[in-house]
Amino acid sequence: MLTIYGKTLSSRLFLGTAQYPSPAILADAARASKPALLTVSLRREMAGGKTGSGFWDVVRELGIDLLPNTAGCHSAKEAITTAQMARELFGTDWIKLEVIGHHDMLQPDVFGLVEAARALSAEGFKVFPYTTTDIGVAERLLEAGCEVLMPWCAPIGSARGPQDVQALKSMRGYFPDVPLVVDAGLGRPSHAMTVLELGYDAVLLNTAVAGADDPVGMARAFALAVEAGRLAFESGMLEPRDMAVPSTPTFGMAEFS
Amino acid sequence: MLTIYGKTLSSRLFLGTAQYPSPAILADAARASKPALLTVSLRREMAGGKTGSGFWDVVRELGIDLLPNTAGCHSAKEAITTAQMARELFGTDWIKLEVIGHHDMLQPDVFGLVEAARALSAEGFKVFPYTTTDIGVAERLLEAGCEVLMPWCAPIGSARGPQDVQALKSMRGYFPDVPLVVDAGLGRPSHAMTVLELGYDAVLLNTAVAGADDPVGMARAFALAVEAGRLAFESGMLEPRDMAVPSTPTFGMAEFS
Amino acid sequence: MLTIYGKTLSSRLFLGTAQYPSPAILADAARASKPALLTVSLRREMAGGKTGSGFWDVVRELGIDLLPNTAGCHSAKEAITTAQMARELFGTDWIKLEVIGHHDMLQPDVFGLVEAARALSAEGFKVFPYTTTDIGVAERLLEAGCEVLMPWCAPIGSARGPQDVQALKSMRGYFPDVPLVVDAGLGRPSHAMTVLELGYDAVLLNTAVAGADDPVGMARAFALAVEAGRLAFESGMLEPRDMAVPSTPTFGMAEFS
Amino acid sequence: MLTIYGKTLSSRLFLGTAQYPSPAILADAARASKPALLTVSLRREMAGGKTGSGFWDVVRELGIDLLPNTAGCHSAKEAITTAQMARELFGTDWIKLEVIGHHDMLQPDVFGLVEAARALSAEGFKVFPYTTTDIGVAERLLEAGCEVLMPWCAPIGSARGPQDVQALKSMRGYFPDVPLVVDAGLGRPSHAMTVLELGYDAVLLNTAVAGADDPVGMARAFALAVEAGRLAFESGMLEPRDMAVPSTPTFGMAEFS
Amino acid sequence: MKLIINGCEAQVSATRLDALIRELDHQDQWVATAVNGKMVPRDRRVAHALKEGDRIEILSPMQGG
Amino acid sequence: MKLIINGCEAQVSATRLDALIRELDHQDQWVATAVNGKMVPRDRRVAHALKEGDRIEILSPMQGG
Amino acid sequence: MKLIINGCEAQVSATRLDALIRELDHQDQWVATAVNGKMVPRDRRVAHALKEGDRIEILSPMQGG
Amino acid sequence: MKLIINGCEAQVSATRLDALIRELDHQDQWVATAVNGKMVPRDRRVAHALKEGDRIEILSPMQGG
Repeated sequence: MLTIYGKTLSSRLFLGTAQYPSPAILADAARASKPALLTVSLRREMAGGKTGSGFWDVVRELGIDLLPNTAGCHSAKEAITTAQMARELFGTDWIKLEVIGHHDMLQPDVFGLVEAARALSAEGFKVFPYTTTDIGVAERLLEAGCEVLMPWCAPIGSARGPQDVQALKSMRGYFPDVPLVVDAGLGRPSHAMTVLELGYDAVLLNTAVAGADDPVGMARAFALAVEAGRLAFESGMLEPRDMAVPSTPTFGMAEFS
Repeated sequence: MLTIYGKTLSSRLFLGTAQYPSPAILADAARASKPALLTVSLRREMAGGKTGSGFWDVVRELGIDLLPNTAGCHSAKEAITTAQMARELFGTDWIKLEVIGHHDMLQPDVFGLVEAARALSAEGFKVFPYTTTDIGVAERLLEAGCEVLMPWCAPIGSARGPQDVQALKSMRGYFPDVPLVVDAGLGRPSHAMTVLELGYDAVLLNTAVAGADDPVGMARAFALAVEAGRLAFESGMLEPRDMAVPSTPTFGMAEFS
Repeated sequence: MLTIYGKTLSSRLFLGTAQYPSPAILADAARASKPALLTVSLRREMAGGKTGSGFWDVVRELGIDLLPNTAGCHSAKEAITTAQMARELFGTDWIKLEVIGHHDMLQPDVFGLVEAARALSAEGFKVFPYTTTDIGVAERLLEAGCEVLMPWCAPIGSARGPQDVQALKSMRGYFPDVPLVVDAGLGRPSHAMTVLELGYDAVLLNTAVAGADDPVGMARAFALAVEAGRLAFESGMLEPRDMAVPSTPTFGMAEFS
Repeated sequence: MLTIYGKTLSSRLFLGTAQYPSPAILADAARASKPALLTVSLRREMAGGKTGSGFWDVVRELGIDLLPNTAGCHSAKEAITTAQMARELFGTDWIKLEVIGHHDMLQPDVFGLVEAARALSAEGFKVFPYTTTDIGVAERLLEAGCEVLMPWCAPIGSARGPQDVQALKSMRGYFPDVPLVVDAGLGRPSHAMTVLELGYDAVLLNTAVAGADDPVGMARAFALAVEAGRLAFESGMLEPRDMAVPSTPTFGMAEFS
Repeated sequence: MKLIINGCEAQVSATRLDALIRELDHQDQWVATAVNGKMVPRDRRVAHALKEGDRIEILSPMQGG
Repeated sequence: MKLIINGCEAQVSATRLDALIRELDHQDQWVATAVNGKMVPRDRRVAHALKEGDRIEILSPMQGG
Repeated sequence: MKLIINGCEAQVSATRLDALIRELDHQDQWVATAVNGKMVPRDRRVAHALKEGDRIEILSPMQGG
Repeated sequence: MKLIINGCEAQVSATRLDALIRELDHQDQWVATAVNGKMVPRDRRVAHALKEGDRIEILSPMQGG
């Protein structure tokens, strides 16, 4: 089982709550995939507490642990204040820390990220940093107090899947004991499975499920992929070979000539 | 459900029976993955019907439909005689037709393959041809009477996974209504999942399971991967995009400056 | 130097003559890249010998050896008659043999190809077969009398570059002494260079040059790429490594602490 | 022509001077490839000015501009002092700034890198920072005063070539007017050509040349590859297509049936 | 008194943050609040006096990825 | 006599292939010819008598890849 | 009589294929047989006379991929 | 006086950096120098007095990538 910040998680799938056709479909997708965590955010309240309250009622009914995020924050200061407000609003000190460098790539700003991670860890937050595969940045996040790392494998929402498998392998090899969660860039269940096979501990998804033709079916497919990927990792896969090797024994072949 | 030669199959996984540490582990792997078919072969009987009879008792007890192969045959003539003997021995007219061109690649010999497929179809066999992604060869196999095609995606036992995804896509696109089973070259459950996501109907595995550190766990992982891959295909996956796209809505962001 | 059918070629680039903005640009592209061979075809003569005669005058003036093709032929019979007419018209017994299986992929029909190669070789043609990386097909083409093989690396005009590097490596390794020319699928000079680095002897290009914004500059770029790729192959390249290795010596580092 | 820090460079190839079989072979490789810059370092002087003086005499005779590096420095402080000493010793204010995070990956430490780039730019150095494809880091390096960026494309000495082409494309697209030089990770001339085709301005090489069986031939191959890659970029390459497209016109095909 | 609430100018009668939340008909337990870029926890709203031109942020739960 | 020349019906007066080439104003040395799916070499055109309905192919050099 | 059974020379007394299977102590229903490269079905073994030097293949179920 | 030169203890007679360079038989123009982690430019060596235990770095050109 995967344990982060002393808490044992019920699965290796974290699911985002945005962009679903309806709150009901979000709820069905969550029931179909049983994620360990649901990510949520906070936004300006409009018109008397009615904004997205249908959404909020649905999420509370699901009874799944929440991981608030600081999505859209472009500075450490914004992210810190947003995290403080999220802690009160959602009643949890877990926070998915996003500090975004610039718009078109939604790439983590690693300087703002480390600064915010230090400040929030000092305030007792359990920080889940959205980061890159940069190992030097990862070391500073761990020094700052993070007990989990969430590298991207491709730009957010790009659905491209792992773009640099060597970099993912290096990060896994360099931090054998740190929970590593691939956050962002996954488009297909086979992408999620691939990173689990590499030994990553979990994945965080949103667009790939919410944007599918059938989000509920896709949520289930990802849940199975994550389970199978971990099982494959634990079962010891074959290494690729250059030459072909027969499966059926060649000993004892008949001769009909 | 997948239907081939008028028979509806119970799963999209076909499992080979060779190279397991023991017949007992083969049996456990089959129980853990519930394949629709088990592939078997025939070889020279040694010393009074004792050869591999432990194996044979185990396979019969499993009660799973058998798909005999002509593995190791290097000519149409050998393959035809082997198929005839397999039909009597295993009591089925289903045959996985392998005609191998040369040793080091275990590549199908497409000329011998088409010749043998014609002859065996004429004798009433239900031929499952082990072939390449060559579309012209595939057309001749269909003309010969085959109702399923089993292209490789990499050399047998190489465990490399899909080497030419474009060729697999082209074959799927060109034969939208023919059952296509990827046979040979799969090393990881994510490889199997990838071809199911491309719309392939099933996979045939052996080395990737039998050669795993834990064949039973790996068999289960492949079974889940195949199920999830089909579900993903049916649920309509996102297309990859070049630019990053935010999942969390940016509308209503707070301003703390 | 590369020798095919006893003739030593002046370069490792073969250039197609179709699809250029004008005959003059074709001529400039040929002068800029100095190909060993120019491919040409034959078509129905319209209106009194005027069809494409501007083209034909230009090609003759270039004084480069011609390699007529049988492009567009869908049967051995068509290809054989076309080759016979090409031999008379162009005064050469060299023929690029194309027998195309079906329209949308322009994939070689390996059955028609081998049949036509046998017939034409028997008539004294020097056959340059456009084929796939199928090694069994290649063996039959060599048996038929071919002394060169021209595998595709991707569909004609797709500009995708090598789609299955392992298959190209296997073919090169299996036929160490047969001239191998990659024909079709190259889009960028780096694609051509990659196959030369793998030990392929030459490339045949058309669309990638004729369809470039500046065909003359692109022709030159391909000529340099082919020269550099061969030089790299002969100079013995590094193998990729998993770990990083410093280039600057670490011995004798200063200490400023 | 490529201009960096107001100086127009004679080529798009920068060559390292380490790891050659002999100073004479280094000299021949440099003469064969005509690099715009040679990278050098400084180390503890042993035994009366004799250390590597054969090397130093050879490098001076070549008369090629030098780019000293701070290879092996693990902190901004070390890198700054090394740069100051290099400026005096080599008589140039150009410096290839390396601040390495940890040994086994030789990955840039982006925090130390930006700190050192700020300090050195303030002292009037012309900094060539060895960095990653992280766009936020790149923006800080430009703010610090850098007028060129040198991202890796794979770990130093790995010879793997571009590992994340999307990331390289994003960086090029995000900084259209900044000279971008790929430093580290290139193994084959086709790798260098690929990044030039993507619009990168130059490459810096060492191991791929010095470690080749024939460093002189390989140096020449890289020089041609860089020239051809730039020419291809400027000549407007075809985009890859999914479907096959004929090069030879199909209009006017004969009918022999 | 005139305030800037979630980026929009508004004329309100409330003089303390807790009163403002009520005046705007928000559910006290489902909003988080910040004044002039600093968070004001729920239990401090009652004590938090508002000044002309204060920039108020009132945030509530929303979908997130 | 009516022939099918390069896929199109045509009424011609020539009775032999070499005459047909001249009648169609083709350059003898820059065309290759086939009748009813079989090649007719240049030096045999003079001897090749045409029959009503013959399918004639007259091909010339063209761009190729 | 001397036969080549599964590639090895053997001296046997059986003169028909069904007898040979018994003589070799094989389980009749779990072997398939071929003589001189041609399959001999189970029900024809009794009628199949063996000749000096016949090449006999006796095959049984085996692992396969 | 005892110094640490390029990481090794050494007993020297020179009391200034320029003299040390000469005493060690280095070519003045092809070395760069640092004392206790700070660079000492060539033109300041003459004025730079050495102290017992100073850590001296004397660097020269070397291959680099």
